[in-house]
Amino acid sequence: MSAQHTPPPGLEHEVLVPQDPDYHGHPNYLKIYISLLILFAITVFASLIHSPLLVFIVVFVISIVKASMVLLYFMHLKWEPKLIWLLLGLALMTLLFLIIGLYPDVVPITRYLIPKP
Amino acid sequence: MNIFPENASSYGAEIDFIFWLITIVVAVAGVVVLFLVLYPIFNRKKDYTKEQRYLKGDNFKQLRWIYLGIVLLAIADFSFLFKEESTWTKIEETLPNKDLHIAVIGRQWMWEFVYPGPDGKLYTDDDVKAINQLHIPVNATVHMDIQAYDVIHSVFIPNARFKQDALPGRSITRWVKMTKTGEYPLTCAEICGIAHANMKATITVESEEDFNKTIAKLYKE
Amino acid sequence: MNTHQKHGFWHRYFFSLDHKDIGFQYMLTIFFMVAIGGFFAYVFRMHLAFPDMEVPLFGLVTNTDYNMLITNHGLIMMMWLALGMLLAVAGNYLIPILIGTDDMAFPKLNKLSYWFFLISVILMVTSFFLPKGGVRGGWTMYPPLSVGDFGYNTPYATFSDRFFSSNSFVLLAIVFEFTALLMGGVNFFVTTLNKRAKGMTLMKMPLVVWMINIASVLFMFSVGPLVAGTFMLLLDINVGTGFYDPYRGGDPLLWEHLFWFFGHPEVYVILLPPLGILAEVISVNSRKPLFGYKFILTMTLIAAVLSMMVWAHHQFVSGIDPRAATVFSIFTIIISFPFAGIILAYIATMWYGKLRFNLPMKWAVGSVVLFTLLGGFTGLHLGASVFDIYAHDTSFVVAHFHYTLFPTVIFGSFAGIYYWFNKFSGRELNKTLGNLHFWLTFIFFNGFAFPLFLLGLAGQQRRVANYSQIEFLMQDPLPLYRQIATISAVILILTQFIFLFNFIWSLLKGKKVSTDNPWEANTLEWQTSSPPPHGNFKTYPIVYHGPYEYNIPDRDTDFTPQNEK
Amino acid sequence: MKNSSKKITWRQIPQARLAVWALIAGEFAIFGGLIVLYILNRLKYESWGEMAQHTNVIAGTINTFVLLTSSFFVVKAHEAAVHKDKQKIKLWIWLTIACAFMFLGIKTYEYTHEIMHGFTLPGNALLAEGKTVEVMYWSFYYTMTGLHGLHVIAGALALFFVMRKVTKTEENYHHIEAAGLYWHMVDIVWIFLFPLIYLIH
Ligand code: HEA
Ligand code: HEA
Ligand code: CUA
Ligand SMILES: [Cu+2]
Repeated sequence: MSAQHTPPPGLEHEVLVPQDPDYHGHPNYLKIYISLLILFAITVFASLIHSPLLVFIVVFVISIVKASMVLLYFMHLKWEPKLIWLLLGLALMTLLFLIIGLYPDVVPITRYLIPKP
Repeated sequence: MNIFPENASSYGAEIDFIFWLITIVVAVAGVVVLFLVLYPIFNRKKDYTKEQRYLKGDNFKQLRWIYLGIVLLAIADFSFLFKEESTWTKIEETLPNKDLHIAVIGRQWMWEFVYPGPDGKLYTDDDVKAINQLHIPVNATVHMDIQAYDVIHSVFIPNARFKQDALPGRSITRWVKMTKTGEYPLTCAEICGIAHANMKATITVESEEDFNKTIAKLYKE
Repeated sequence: MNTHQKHGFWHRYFFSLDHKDIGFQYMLTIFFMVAIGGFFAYVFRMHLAFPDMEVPLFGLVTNTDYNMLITNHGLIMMMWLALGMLLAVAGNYLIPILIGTDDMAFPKLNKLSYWFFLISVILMVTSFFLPKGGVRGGWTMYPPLSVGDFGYNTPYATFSDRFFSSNSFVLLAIVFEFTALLMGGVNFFVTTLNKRAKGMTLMKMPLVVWMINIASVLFMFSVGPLVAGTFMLLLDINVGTGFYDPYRGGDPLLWEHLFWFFGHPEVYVILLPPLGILAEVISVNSRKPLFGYKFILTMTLIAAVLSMMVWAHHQFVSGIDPRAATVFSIFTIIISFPFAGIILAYIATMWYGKLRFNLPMKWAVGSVVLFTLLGGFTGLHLGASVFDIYAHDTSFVVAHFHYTLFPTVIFGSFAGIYYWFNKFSGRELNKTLGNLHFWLTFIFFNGFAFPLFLLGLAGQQRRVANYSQIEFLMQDPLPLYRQIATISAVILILTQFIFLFNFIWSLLKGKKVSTDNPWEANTLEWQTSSPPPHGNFKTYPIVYHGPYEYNIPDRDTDFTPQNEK
Repeated sequence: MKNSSKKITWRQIPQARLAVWALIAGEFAIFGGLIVLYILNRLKYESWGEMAQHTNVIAGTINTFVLLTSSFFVVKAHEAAVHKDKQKIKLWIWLTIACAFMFLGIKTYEYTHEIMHGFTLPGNALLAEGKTVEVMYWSFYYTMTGLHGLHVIAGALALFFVMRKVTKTEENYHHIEAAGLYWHMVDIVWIFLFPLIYLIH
C-alpha cells in the first residue's frame, strides 16, 4: 500500500488527538431517553386536537425540542467545540433562507388559473 | 446611440436610462481600477525601501483607502438603486388601468393570442384567437395574461423592453403600452425545444380604428 | 522517497492514495472533459456565424444538435471543468502540501471521491450516445422541458425508455459528481482543521487554503436542497411523479428556485479558489505581504453568507413575486461591496511592490482586470432588476458570465498551473510558448466575448440555433459581430493547443528545475523537493511565519520561508 | 466520571468525528431542503390533510418508538466504548441493528398496504379519480420516507462494520461514537418526518 510511510518527526502534536473517547461529559442517558419518550407521547396525543394549525405548531415545537435533546445529549453537542455549532447553525441558516425565499412563490395559489388544455 | 433596438413603449426609455446610468458609474470605477492596476505595472523600476514594502494592511489606517473605495462604490450603487427600484415598482408591481386585456399563451412552438370578443371580457366563449399575429392599439395600456401550455416560454418584445416568462400552470399579468405604430418582433427567450429558434410572432401596433377593424375581422373568421 | 514510481501505471493513475496523484488524475480527467466542452463551443460558434455551412469535423448542425451542444457545453464547463478544476484539483494538490502535512486526513475517501467523479464523467459521456441523443434543455434543465419526451404527457413510455435517456443519465452524473465533491469537501475540511503542521495557525494558512475550504463548505450547504430536487426530478422522469408538473400540484418554478439556490452560490464556489490562487501569485510576484489578509478573509465570509440571499436574481422575470425581486435585487447590489474590497486589496498588494511580471503574474493581472471591468461590473447591470427585464436571457448575460467565468476559471487555473508546474513536475514550462499562449488567449478571449455584449444589447436571445430567421437580428452590423466572435473563439480554442503541447512536452522533456524554490516563495510547498516525495516532506515543517512575509525590514533576503526561524 | 462537563477545543476533536459532523451538516441541508419543500406545499394544499389520514399512524408510532430506543442503544454502545468493553459494545450495537431491521420491516408492511390501496408513487389510481393535487402528497411521502429508509440501511451498515473493526482488529473506540452520531442523525430526521407526515391532518 502506498499510504505506508511513517510519519516523520515533528508530528508529535498529532498525538493530541485523543484515542480515548472519554473526553467529554456523559449525561444520564436513561433520563434523556425517558423524557424523549414522554415528549413523544405528548406529540401523539396532541395530534388528536381538531385544529390542524394548532397541531402543526405544537407538534413542530415539540419536534424541535426532541431533536435538540438528541443533538445536545445523545450526540454530545453540548460538549463539542463551537465549530460544530457553527457548522450546524449554518445548515439551519441555509434552510431559513430557503424557506423565506420560497414562501411567496410556492404558497399563495391565487395565480393559478388555467386548467390543462 | 442606437445600440438598443428602437424604443416603442412608454417605459422603454427608463430602462435604457438605467443602463446608461449604471454604465457611466461603472465606467468611472473601471477607469479608476484600470489606473490602479496599470500604475504599479508600468512603474516597476522604482525602488522602495523595505519598510515601504512591508505593508500588511492589518489596521484601519492602512486599509482606509479600501474602505473609502467601498464607500464610494456603495454611494454610487445606491444612487442608481433608488432610481432602479422605483422604475421596477412602476413596471412590475403596479398595474395601471387597462384599456385592453388579452392573453398570451405560449405553446410548442407558437404564440397564441386571445382577445376578448364583443362582450369585452376575456375567458368567455366569444373570445377571439390569433396565432403568431398580435394587434394592439397604440397608446393603450394592454394587460397581458401570460401563460403556457407545455413547457416554459418567454415573451420577449425587444422594442418594448418587455420580457416575461410564461410558465405552465400560472397566469402572470403584466402590462405594456406601445407609443409608436409599426410592426415589431416578438420572440421566445427561454429555451423550449427544437423549434425554440423559430418561435416568433409579430406585433402590429395600429391606431384604435384599425385595431377594431382587425378584431372584427378576426371575430368573423 | 518516490515510492509511487515503483508502482505501475494503473497504480499511479487509478489506485493511488497520494493526494498529489489523485489531484493529477482529476486534472487529466478534466482536460478530457474540457476538450469536449471546447470542441462543442467550436461547433456551435461556427454554426452561429455561418448558419448554412457544414462545420468541419462535425457536419451540418440541426436545431436539436445545437441545443444539445450548448447544453452540454454549459454543463461540462460549469460542473466538470469549473467545480472540478478548482475544488478537486486545486484542493487535492494544494491543501495538504500548503499546510505542511503528508496527505489528506482520509486518503481512501479521497480515492473514492475520484472514482465517483470518474463514474460521473462516464455517465455524462455515455449520455451523448444514448438513442435519443444528449440533453437539450439548457444547462439549467428547467423541468417541463427536461422531463422531456418522457414528460407528463407520455405515460406509456416504458421504464427502460425513461431510464436510458440522457436526462436520467445526466442527472445521475450530477448526483455522482456532487457526492464526489462533498466527500472531497469533508476531507478538505478535516484535513485543514486537524492536520496542519506545528505552528501553522489558522491565520498563518495561505489564503488559497482558506478559500478552497470556504468554497467547499458553501458548496455543501447550498447543494443540499438541489440534491433533494434532483432526486425529485429523477423521479419525475423515471417514475412519473409530478413534483414539477403544474397539472398535478407541482410547480416548475420550484426547480428554478432550487437550481439557483445552488447555482448562485456555485458561481462563488467557482470564484473563491481562483481568488485564492491569485492571492498567492500576486503576493509572491509583488514581493510584498498580501495586503489585508484578515480583511480579505472577512470580506470573503461576508460574501459567502450574502451569496445565499441573492439567488433569485436569475429569475427576475420568471414569474416570482415582484416584491421579492426587489429584495433580491438589493442584496445582489450589496454583494458587490465585499468583492470590491477583495479586488482592491489585491491591487493594493501590487502597489509599492517590486513586481515580477512573469507568466503566472500575467494571468493573475489579466484575471483581475477582466473579471472586474467586464465581468463584475456587468453583474451590476444585471443585478438591477429593471435592466434585467431586457437583458435576461440575451447574449448580454452570456457575455457577463463568460467574462466572469473565463477570467476566474481559465485564467485562474492557468495562473495556478504556470505557477505550480515546476513543483508538481520538477520541470519548467517553455516561456516563449507560455507568453504566446497568454497573449493570444487574452486578445482572442476579448474578441470572442465582447461582441456578445453588443449583440445582447441589440436584443439577441441566447440559446437560439439560427438567427437567420429573426429579421431584426440580421441587420448590419450584427452578423459581423457574430463572425468576429466566432473567428476569435476558434483562434482562442486553437491557442489552447499551444498550451497542451507545452504542457505535455515540458512534462516529459522540459528543462529540469535548477532550484526547489524558483519564485523565492515563502509557502511550504516550495520548501520541499520538486516534485515532492510521497508524504511531501522529509521532516515535518514547523511553521514560524505567516505565508506572505516578504521584505521583512531587518532581513537580508526579501523572502522568509514559513518554516525558517 | 459522569457529568464531568469537560469541554474540548476544536483542535482535539478526532478526525473521524469531525468528518461525521460535517457529513451530518450536509445531510441536514439535503433532508432539510426536502422537508422545507414539503412544509411549503403542505401549507398550500389543505387537501393533503385528508390524505394524511390514510397513513398508518400506529405503525408510524411504533416506528418512532423503535428509532428512539435504538438511539438510546447506540448511546449505550458509546458508553461501553468508553469503558472499552467489547462484549457490551457488541450487545448494544446488535440491538441497534435489530431495531433498524424492525423499522425497515414495519416500513415495508406500511408500504405494501398503501400500495395495495392505490397510493403509489406516481399515483395513477388517484389521478384517475381526478385527485390531481393529492398525488403529490404520496410522492413526497415515498420520497422522504424512502430516502430516510436508505439512510437507515446505510447507518446500520456503518454501525455493523465499525463494530466489527473495533472489536476484531483496530481498537479505535471513538469510531463507535462517530458511527453513532450518524445514527442519531437518522433518528433526528425521523423525529421531524413522523409528525409532519402522519400526525397533521
Ligand atoms: C464566476 C462566476 C460568476 C461571478 C463571480 C458572478 C458575479 C456576479 N454576477 Fe453573475 N452569472 C454567472 C456567473 C458569475 N457571476 C453565470 C454563470 C450566470 C448565468 C447563468 C445562466 O443563466 O446560464 C450569471 C448570471 C447573472 C445574473 C442573471 C442574469 C439573467 O439571467 O438575467 C445576474 C443578475 O443579477 C448576475 C449578477 C452578478 C453579480 C452582481 C455578481 C457580483 O458578484 C460581481 C461582483 C464584483 C464586482 C462588482 C467587481 C469588483 C468591484 C470593484 C473592483 C470595485 C472597484 C471600486 C471602485 C473603483 C470604487 N449574474
Ligand atoms: C467555465 C465555464 C465556461 C467556459 C470556460 C466557456 C468557454 C467558452 N464558451 Fe461558453 N458557456 C458556459 C460556460 C463556459 N463557457 C455556460 C454555463 C453556458 C450556458 C449554456 C446554456 O445556455 O445552457 C455557455 C454558453 C455559451 C454560449 C452561448 C450559447 C447560446 O446561448 O446560444 C457561447 C456562444 O458563443 C459559448 C461559447 C464559448 C466559447 C467559444 C468558449 C471558449 O472560451 C472555449 C475555449 C476554452 C477551452 C478550450 C478550454 C480551456 C483550455 C484548457 C483548460 C486547456 C486544456 C484544453 C484542452 C485539452 C483542449 N458558451
Ligand atoms: Cu418558446 Cu422558446
Ligand atoms: Cu447569480
